[in-house]
Amino acid sequence: MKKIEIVVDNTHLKMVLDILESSGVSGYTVIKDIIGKGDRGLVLADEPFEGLKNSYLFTVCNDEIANSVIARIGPLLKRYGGACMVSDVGWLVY
Amino acid sequence: MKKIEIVVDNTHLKMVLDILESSGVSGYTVIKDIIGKGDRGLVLADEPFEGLKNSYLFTVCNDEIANSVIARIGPLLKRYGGACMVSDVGWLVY
Amino acid sequence: MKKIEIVVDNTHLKMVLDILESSGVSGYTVIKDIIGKGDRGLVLADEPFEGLKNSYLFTVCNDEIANSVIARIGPLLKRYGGACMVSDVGWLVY
Amino acid sequence: MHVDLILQNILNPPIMMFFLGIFAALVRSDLEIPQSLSKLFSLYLLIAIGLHGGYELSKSGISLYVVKVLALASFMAFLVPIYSFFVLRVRLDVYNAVAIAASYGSISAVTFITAVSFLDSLNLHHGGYMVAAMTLMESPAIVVGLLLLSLFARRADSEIKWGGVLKEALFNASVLLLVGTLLIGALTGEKGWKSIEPLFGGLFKGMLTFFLLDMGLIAGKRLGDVKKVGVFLIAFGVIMPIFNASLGILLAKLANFHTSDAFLFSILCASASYIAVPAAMRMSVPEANPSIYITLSLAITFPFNIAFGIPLYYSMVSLLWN
Amino acid sequence: MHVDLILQNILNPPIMMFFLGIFAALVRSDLEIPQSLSKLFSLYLLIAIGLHGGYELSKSGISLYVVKVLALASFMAFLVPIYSFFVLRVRLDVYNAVAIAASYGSISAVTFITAVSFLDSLNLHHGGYMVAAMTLMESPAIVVGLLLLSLFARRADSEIKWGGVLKEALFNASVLLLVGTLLIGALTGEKGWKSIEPLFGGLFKGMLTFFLLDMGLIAGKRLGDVKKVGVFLIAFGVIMPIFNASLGILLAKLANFHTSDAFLFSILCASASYIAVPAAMRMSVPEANPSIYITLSLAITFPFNIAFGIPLYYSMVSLLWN
Amino acid sequence: MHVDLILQNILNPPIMMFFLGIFAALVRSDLEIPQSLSKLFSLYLLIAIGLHGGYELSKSGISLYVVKVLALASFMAFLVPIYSFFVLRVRLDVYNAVAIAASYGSISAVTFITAVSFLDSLNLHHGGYMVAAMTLMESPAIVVGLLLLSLFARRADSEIKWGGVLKEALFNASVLLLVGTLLIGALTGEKGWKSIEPLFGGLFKGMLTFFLLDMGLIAGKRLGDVKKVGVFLIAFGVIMPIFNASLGILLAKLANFHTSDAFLFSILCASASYIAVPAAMRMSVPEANPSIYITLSLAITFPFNIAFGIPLYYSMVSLLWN
Ligand SMILES: Nc1ncnc2c1ncn2[C@@H]1O[C@H](COP(=O)(O)O)[C@@H](O)[C@H]1O
Ligand SMILES: Nc1ncnc2c1ncn2[C@@H]1O[C@H](COP(=O)(O)O)[C@@H](O)[C@H]1O
Ligand SMILES: Nc1ncnc2c1ncn2[C@@H]1O[C@H](COP(=O)(O)O)[C@@H](O)[C@H]1O
Ligand code: NA
Ligand code: NA
Ligand code: NA
Repeated sequence: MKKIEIVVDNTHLKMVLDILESSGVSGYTVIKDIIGKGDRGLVLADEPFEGLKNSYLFTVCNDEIANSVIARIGPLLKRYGGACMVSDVGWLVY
Repeated sequence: MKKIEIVVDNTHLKMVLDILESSGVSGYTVIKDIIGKGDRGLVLADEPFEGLKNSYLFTVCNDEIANSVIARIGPLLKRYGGACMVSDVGWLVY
Repeated sequence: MKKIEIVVDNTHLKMVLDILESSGVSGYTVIKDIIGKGDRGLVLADEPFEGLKNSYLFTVCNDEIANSVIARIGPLLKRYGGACMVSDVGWLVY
Repeated sequence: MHVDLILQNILNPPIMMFFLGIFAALVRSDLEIPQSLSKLFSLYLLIAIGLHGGYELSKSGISLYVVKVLALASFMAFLVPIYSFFVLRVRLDVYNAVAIAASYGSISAVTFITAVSFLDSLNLHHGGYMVAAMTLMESPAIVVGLLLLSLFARRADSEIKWGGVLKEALFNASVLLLVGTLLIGALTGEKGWKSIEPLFGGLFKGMLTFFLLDMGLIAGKRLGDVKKVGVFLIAFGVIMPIFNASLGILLAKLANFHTSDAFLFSILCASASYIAVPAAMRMSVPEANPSIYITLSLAITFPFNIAFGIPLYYSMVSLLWN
Repeated sequence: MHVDLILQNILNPPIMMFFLGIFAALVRSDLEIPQSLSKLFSLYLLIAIGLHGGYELSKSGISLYVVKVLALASFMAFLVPIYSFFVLRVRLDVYNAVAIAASYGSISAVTFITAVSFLDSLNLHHGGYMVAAMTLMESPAIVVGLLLLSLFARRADSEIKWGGVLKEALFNASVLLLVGTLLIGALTGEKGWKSIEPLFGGLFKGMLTFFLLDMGLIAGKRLGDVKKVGVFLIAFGVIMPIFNASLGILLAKLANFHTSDAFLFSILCASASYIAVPAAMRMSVPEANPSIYITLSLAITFPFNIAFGIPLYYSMVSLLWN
Repeated sequence: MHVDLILQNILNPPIMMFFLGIFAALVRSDLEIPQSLSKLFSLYLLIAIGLHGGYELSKSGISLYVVKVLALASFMAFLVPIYSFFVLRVRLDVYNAVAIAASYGSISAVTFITAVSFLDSLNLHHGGYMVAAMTLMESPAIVVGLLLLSLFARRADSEIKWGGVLKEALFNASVLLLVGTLLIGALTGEKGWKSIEPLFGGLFKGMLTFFLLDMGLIAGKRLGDVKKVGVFLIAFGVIMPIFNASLGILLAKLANFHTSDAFLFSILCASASYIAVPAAMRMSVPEANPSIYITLSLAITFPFNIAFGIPLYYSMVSLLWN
């Protein structure tokens, strides 16, 4: 299985989650109001304007869904900023 | 080394940590009150009832301990819900 | 690309970030006030003294930078406590 | 029930803020109240009601009448979950029936506090022992629920961890704070109360107003889940409180309660827990679906009681007592 | 402007705490105020000013004068972003010009509230309708900004999602809270206000004091970014508020406003939004750089208005009215 | 010491809430107070005591007596960590001895504030300069500690980063807030204080009550670590405060302090830091074990002073002064 990790600002978090859901992932996990530094500079957790703060999220899904998610997330992050990582992971099925 | 990542609700967090400790992991890291969506639906970070909120945690341990943790975590997550991932990771020993 | 994950107390967080920046990583992500247990015992998220609380952070960078970061982080964690993991990860370039 | 009583209740800042919160949730406003502020308000209200109740008790002492009130409160706390369980079994499996019955057997402190503030706005006052009665009614339903479970469920590992459950029943945040502050209020008496009255007395209604905005947001977000709950349970969430309140009022009449006490007692009977009991249920009845039992008490019964229950039960009491 | 007016303004706990916060940020003290407390203070201040304004409205009613005030407020909310846009276009691209113009067309509630507390310290009072005027001036600039964008920008996907933008303009936290609490304050009247006055009236200035410490910390942390903003924009951030206030005062004089109302109106014209408008801009004008438009209104115009704008505009009004 | 003095102290809502918090931690109740609320309370108390102290100073001015008080306070802040260090060296390594000695040389603002509220409940008042004295006593111990370290430790990289340490000593949150609000309180005087008194004066004891519940929870959670600390250090954590207080009282008697000032001075000598000094120590003495020095001041000395120290030192002062 693939684990896709994304950092994106709160303004565009909903768009990302919509992409995940419509791509058919079985779930996701989000950690809000994190601190980050990247091309857009330093983003603190206590910006007065909430929409600028970053969230971190990950989803675990099969390779096929992962490819479709990545294809759709790319342009979004290109336009609005953000980061995306992909790695292999074992998913405990019980 | 193996990295085991788990998402579980606060009600059962203590059980999971007990399993980790009694399996002999050298440590763990927990992030509380995260947001998640899975089979049990959407879990927000501001549920009035704390026990329903999700926590994310990970532990790094050797393969043997990892197997024992996974064997014991499985039934628990099956019964109460939650998610578990396993991956390979390098652990900096200094 | 390599993903380096670090847990360190708030007192020494700035030192770690300085190492990252001066090693040339393109960015990092920090989650503050997490809970952890390791050699130094249990660290809660609500210590009255902020400097004792743990932060979790990760950075994604190429192998060369990763090696330099690890070489410089090691002695620091040895002295002050903390944990560090390294893994392989795909980095979405758009 | 006179229309002015409904208006009298609704034209109050706390109640209107509750509706503003629901409205904000429904139009998906970005208005958000951080979790730690919810905690601030709810801790404040519990502490305030406890300290004030304790101070009132230190003035009034514990009479036979008080003992009677407390006894009846305990009785209802055991009775309500039992008959609720059998009503619920008509449609539900044992697990969900237990969890819901236990919620309705217990109480909602915010509903009680809102009712107290309604009384205040009518210049009526209540005895400090009513806070003690509320405290007594929090936990018995948990025990009753688990007894019902062990009687009617055929679980593989049916042995319940009674230790954990009893600890939760005795020492959960709300019971511990209420018992503790009642004692502190009673022991420190007039002098103690005067020194903290500006915070815990003067600001009471304002803080309730702030908190009900938050509760409105929380309840409003859950309104979407209501349809999943089904018609039977929605009806249960409205009719059961009315029935419980009516029964409470009847017994209060027989036991010759004062008007205000009877009204507050009816509120305790009518309200349902959405924190303490769910915490115990999630632990011991994982088979039950929390999004059903929490949605029911939080998004249906709580708003109903706040908006319509309070004037309804009050006018029932007024009718019978005058 | 008399020096005592500046002192009169600065020798106030809220303003001095603001400078203490800036100082703490500059010396990199470990003083930190958690985000949820910022929320507590800002929610409190919005609710307090709304409930109080609504209560005042319930006493005064809505006269022709009030309608005139509201009309002029709306007029300025449409006018300011338009001319600001053309001034900004001298040096900036369309996207950043739109975002900044929209910020300055809208208002900053904290600046308004600080001005109200300045009036209070002079024992002057304002009409509740000024809160309504503030609310009316929050959102038009968003709409104007996006109209300017669709006129002047040649974007590939130039169609703006008007649905989302209008929703944001109508139901963002601040507008929703202000409209809601104005209504609640007006509907619950004297009795409602009295019951919550200890929290929402009595503590007002203290809470503002606490909050401005926080705002000082936040603004101080951004001071480092000011140099990135460039001389043109720094000048804009100081001169534009003075110009907007002057124009506002002139129109208020022509329209025969009361002194206090004219002063508060000038503050509304002079202040710039750093939350609601940026939220809309980040969504619809991602090409604009938020660290420019937020730094400008938060780290330049906000402190300028708080420290110098308030006494300056007040003395301008005093000169013209006496 | 009369038993009533102990009761007088303990039968106060703040102290009883502290014990309720400890009790909740011991029975592992799920009662939790989010970190941001702890921050709210501690920021509030520092600001309130600072603003009020500054206002009192603006009334009294700075006399020779005040200078004497401040001088003696500074003297003790240098002396206490020195002799504490040598006492601790009997059993501990240099690093832990330095860290603990520095903690006891500094002060605990919450202990001081609780003592102020004890005085208030006896209708006794203190001079604003005592807040200045407290502020002066916060940081010297850090410097003394590091001097001791450079004298007695043989570290490889023994050069201490004095820049960082002095910055921490001067601009840590607590010193910065106290100095800042003392100044603001003094500069804005009567008018300033009156405008914010409802928040920072009236609610003071209530907020302390709320905060001590939290402190009880925090201290209670650490009680489990006490056994790891060992008998020698537990004894140190109780006897050292008594010794420091006694010495303080003696010097205060020689210097002819007023009764209330002598009492508060003894509290400052007796109390130990668990935030500012640990922050500096963790940075410059990583070899020392924070769970020892924090547990000692937070879970032993703090509760001891709150519950027994306050009446004990007060009765010692009463004996000597009357
Ligand atoms: N190399 C990186 N490693 C880890 N996190 C990153 C990295 N680059 C960017 N991020 C995260 O992604 C967020 C947005 O990145 P950007 O849009 O480039 O500013 C940053 O605030 C960081 O939280
Ligand atoms: N596919 C997934 N990817 C990431 N997180 C997941 C996934 N599935 C479940 N989770 C997390 O695990 C929690 C519990 O899952 P569940 O019990 O299936 O509702 C969810 O709230 C998510 O936080
Ligand atoms: N084996 C481990 N797995 C996950 N996290 C760990 C592990 N060991 C240590 N940590 C984290 O690193 C922090 C510092 O570790 P230590 O300095 O060993 O106490 C702990 O509080 C944990 O958050
Ligand atoms: Na009930
Ligand atoms: Na404006
Ligand atoms: Na001391």
